[in-house]
Amino acid sequence: MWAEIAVSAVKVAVIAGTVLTLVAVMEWVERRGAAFIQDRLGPNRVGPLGLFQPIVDAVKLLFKEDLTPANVNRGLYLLAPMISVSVALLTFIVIPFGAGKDITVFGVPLGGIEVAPDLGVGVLFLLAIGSLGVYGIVLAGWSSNNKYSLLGGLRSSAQLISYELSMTLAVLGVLLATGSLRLDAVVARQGGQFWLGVIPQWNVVPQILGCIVFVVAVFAETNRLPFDLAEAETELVAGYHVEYSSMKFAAFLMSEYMNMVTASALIVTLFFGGWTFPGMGRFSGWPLLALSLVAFGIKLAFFLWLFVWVRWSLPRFRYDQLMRLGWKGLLPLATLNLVWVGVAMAMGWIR
Amino acid sequence: MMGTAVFYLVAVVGVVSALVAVSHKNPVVNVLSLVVTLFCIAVSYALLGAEFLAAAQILVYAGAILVLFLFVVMLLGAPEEPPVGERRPFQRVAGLALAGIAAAGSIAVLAGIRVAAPAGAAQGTAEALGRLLVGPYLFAFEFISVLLLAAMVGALMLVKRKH
Amino acid sequence: MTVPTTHFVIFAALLFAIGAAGVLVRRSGISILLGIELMLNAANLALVAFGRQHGQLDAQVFVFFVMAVAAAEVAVGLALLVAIFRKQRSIDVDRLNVMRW
Amino acid sequence: MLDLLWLVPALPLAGALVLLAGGLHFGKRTTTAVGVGSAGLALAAVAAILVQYAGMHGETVARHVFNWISAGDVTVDFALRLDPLSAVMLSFVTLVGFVIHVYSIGYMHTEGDRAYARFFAYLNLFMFAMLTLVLGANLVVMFIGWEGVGLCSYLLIGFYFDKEYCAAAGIKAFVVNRIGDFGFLLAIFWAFKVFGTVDFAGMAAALAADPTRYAAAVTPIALLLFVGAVGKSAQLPLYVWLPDAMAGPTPVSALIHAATMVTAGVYMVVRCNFIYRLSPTAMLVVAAVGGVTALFAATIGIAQNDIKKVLAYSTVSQLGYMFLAAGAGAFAGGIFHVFTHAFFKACLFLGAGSVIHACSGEQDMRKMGGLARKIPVTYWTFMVATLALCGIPPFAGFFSKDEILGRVFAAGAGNLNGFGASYLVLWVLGLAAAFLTAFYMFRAVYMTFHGEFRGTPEQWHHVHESPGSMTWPLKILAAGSAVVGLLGVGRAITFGTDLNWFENFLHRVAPTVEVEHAPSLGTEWVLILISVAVAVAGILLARRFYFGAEAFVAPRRIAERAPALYAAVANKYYVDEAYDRAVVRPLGKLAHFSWKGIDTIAIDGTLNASAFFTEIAGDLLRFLQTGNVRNYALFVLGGAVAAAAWLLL
Repeated sequence: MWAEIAVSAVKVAVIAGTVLTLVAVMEWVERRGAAFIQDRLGPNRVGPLGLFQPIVDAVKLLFKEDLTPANVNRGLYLLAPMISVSVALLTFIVIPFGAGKDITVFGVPLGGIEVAPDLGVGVLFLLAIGSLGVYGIVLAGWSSNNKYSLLGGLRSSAQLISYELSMTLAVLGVLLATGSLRLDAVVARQGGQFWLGVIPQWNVVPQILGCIVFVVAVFAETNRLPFDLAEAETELVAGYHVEYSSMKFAAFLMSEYMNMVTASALIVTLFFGGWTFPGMGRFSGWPLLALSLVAFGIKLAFFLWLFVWVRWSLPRFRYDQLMRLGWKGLLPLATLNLVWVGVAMAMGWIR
Repeated sequence: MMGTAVFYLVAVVGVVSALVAVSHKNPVVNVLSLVVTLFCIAVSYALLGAEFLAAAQILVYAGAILVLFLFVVMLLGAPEEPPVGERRPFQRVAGLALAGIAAAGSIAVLAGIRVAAPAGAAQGTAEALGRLLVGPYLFAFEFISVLLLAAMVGALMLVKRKH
Repeated sequence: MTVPTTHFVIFAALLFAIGAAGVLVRRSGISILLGIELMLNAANLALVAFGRQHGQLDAQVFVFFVMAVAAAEVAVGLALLVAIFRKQRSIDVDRLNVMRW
Repeated sequence: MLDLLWLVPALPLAGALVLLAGGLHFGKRTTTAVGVGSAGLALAAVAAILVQYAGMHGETVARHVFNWISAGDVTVDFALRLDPLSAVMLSFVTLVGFVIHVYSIGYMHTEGDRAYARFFAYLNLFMFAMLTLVLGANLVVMFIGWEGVGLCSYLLIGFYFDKEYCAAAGIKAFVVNRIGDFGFLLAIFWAFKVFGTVDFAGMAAALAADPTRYAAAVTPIALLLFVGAVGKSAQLPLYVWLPDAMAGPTPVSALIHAATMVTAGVYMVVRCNFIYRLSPTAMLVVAAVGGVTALFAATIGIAQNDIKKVLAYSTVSQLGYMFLAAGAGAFAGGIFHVFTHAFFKACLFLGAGSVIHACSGEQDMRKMGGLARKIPVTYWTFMVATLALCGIPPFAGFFSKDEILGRVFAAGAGNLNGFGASYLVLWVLGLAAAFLTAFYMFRAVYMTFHGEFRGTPEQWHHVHESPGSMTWPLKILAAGSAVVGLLGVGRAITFGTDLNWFENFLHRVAPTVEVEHAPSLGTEWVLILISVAVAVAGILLARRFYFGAEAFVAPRRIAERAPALYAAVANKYYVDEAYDRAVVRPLGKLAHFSWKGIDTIAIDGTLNASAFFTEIAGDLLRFLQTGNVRNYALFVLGGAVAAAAWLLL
């Protein structure tokens, strides 16, 4: 009992620490990446290559005046960023990061290194918690008592609900192929075997449609360009967080980056084999764990970079275009994918 | 042991937030309090072994239905009730009295009942529920899809602006 | 030791009564819909509790259906409210008596 | 190939659906390709199936297509059944049907594109319905086809629906058929109640297992089935629709009269022979209705002047023969006559169509004459078919008709079921009908093809032989009329050697009821000679009356001497008028009364009264309707709490 609690606590600490560090790194990556794409230098003064820039930013935000505007709804105004960060953090607990299946620490099996390995509803939990993220934005938008932020909140609530459908449908395709709601089962199914000896049996191959839908929907769910209509600087100044400053503003920023990490981790886990890597059958125990973590990290890094890349490459959608894409583009595609998976499974084309 | 403590905690929180949800003047607060109550109910589901329902409860109610409420509240500019002009004081009194009678009566009746320990065992996993849904309840399940479609079309027709 | 079924049911009964009170007392259409949601959820909770009492899953299936119906109901209800609000700039149900004899 | 049995009805259905869906936009070429093509494919499928089936020694092949009705104890499958009986039916239904399709290309080419497409759509639908009827493995599937041919006959008879008499004829056919169908439907219900199944195999097995148990039920079921057959096969008293059905285009008449529709009744009786053979009463009724109809229709036939009407009454009469055979226990004999009749009657109708075509639409034989010179192909094919119909050896009709008369006589002489005297009377009726048949058919031949032309010179100038698409079917059918009789050569003719392939083939599903004392070979030869002699006598009488210098003299004299009799025969014994007075008009009055008396006063009055009281009640109760949602909710919750309290306390 105590050993379990201790192991869980360590897991939580390690994962939360990693994620928060990643947030800081991503901030740097984003700014340097933007500069790279736009052919300029970006922050390069603090530390080697400007690597310490996030630390400086954090210090600056911490020491700025924590301003609360006069006519806001104070309780909700405070609650909104908290909800955003909590939800973003909570979603990590079911994602398997590495192969600890034959390792026990103090009699506690490590499994997939998830925080909550026994949660039978797995992905469903993730979707459920993820669907709460919208409250942070909507409440921030409403409680700020500012028409720009209200518009941002309104937009994001409609946007998130719309894209959640396609996202869930895309996930369903994977779950249908897996036959389980658990993410470690999803990963296990994709590992170890190959088509034609070279193509790993990742879900992305048979379900390329679902993968595309999922990636696009996840961009919308994280409010990233080209779907960042909730902030839309050029139209709404800064959208839902226009009235926020200091650490409360930082909370929204952090939650956005954490959501990016979650989203990337999910893409990797659902469609790109999670922590599996070719040739992993030759390893076991701690080396396997280390290699699997590395594999996961590389895949994760790619998709994190994709987020940055897309952000600085594509212009923002107009709102009606966004809705049209969601309902008339992604939703039918996701349904098609689901039907295809069902038929393929019934026919035995996918095992 | 821990489950018991959790239940009484969520019960108290759930009832209190439900009271806030129906009594507070601000509609946004109403909705948010109801989210809390529904969360408490989800936890109760989990305690009752219905883990799929618990997740679905959050996903459907907190994640979709109440967001829709919030959306409408904001769309309508969070209209508060007019402070004056209650033309039916009788309604308020009778309503409260009836609800009170219902609550008190059911507590009084239920508290006096002694039931055997629950049979338990049946775990509400997604698989078990799914087998029921596409097995004996297939017709209802299909029918629900028709209902949802009808509701969707109906809602669209209601709010569609005539050009 | 598990929590007895009666306690769950009492919890549900309380929530139901509160929801009913909300429906009866509030004049804002949104609050009334919220009250209805609360009542539905209370009924759901009671269903699940009784289902566990009998060791059956059917109750949970019903709850699932109730959720779906509730979603449909909310969609239509809120659409009605929006339509009503557009018409008379208010969602006070006491003012909705044009259909009276 | 047998697994593709469903293709046989499905192909014409597909053709019909394509034509109904796209017929408005098709040209004649496309329509022909689809309409005739689907019939041709069906014929090819049947040919392939029959070739395979020929090696199976008459086994019954049942093919389940899909579960159709499943409600409680009632399960009805859409199942098809191929056995010798349906195989025989299939062979000529598709062959004659296809030939008529081909013939229609020429006959209907003057129609507009739309009417042309509509016509072929109906024809295909007709084929589908008839094939379903033939192949159905149970009464209900058979009933689909049964109703289907009824519907199609309505559509086709009323094809020129802008002409009032065509529309009326269509409606008449439909309504009269409905009367029979009602009997059929009741029979199905009754059979289901008694046997618990409507499957032919199932019913036969139940009857074979325990005949006494169902003894009480077989007679009413058999009689109700026969009511259906009487309607569909135009027997007394429901024959009246068939002569009127001439209003349709001639290929339709041929299709309805020769191959399909009217033979359905005979087919059904034979199909259900396992029921009939257990009910002597029903057998006698079938035979009596058939025999009386045969003579009755033949007497009407002698005084008709419309060439198609003559053929129509001849059909009624020949159908009577078929029922006479079935009623005498010669089920295979009845079907054999159906088979041969299909060829010569189709040939006669198409020949009549060719004549009408040649005479620019003229149907009255009094305005024809001498056509043999101008349209020799039509004349010779018509002649062959006529000889077949009259029962002149060695043409097809001789074998089948002789078989029937022989069996009826045997039934009488052998005292079948104790009704020997009745069967002997029926035999005499049959002989008389054979005499009249020969008479009126040669009357038609002489009036049409011999003597001088009695129409206008302009018409005479216009007379021409029909195109190949019309004459080739005639030749094929004439050849069939000449030779198909050899399939069922009676035992007596071959001096006891069993060469009757047809009867042996059908023996498994429709065995002939044998009488105890079969007539001797000598007796049978005497019978054959009698029937041939009777036919020849009829021909000679017709020659005396309508050929040569004294043509038409004798008939006119008879008509002058007995004007009442002549008028009665020429006006078809006033049956239509009698029906009009006895059935149609009282029904009209009843309908009028239902409208004015019952509907307007009683029903509307009750409704208005209830509406009135509802209104008063509403006026009083509306004070409860405050229009306030919360108020309603309060009432609801109050009621719920009260109900709960009442339940608990």
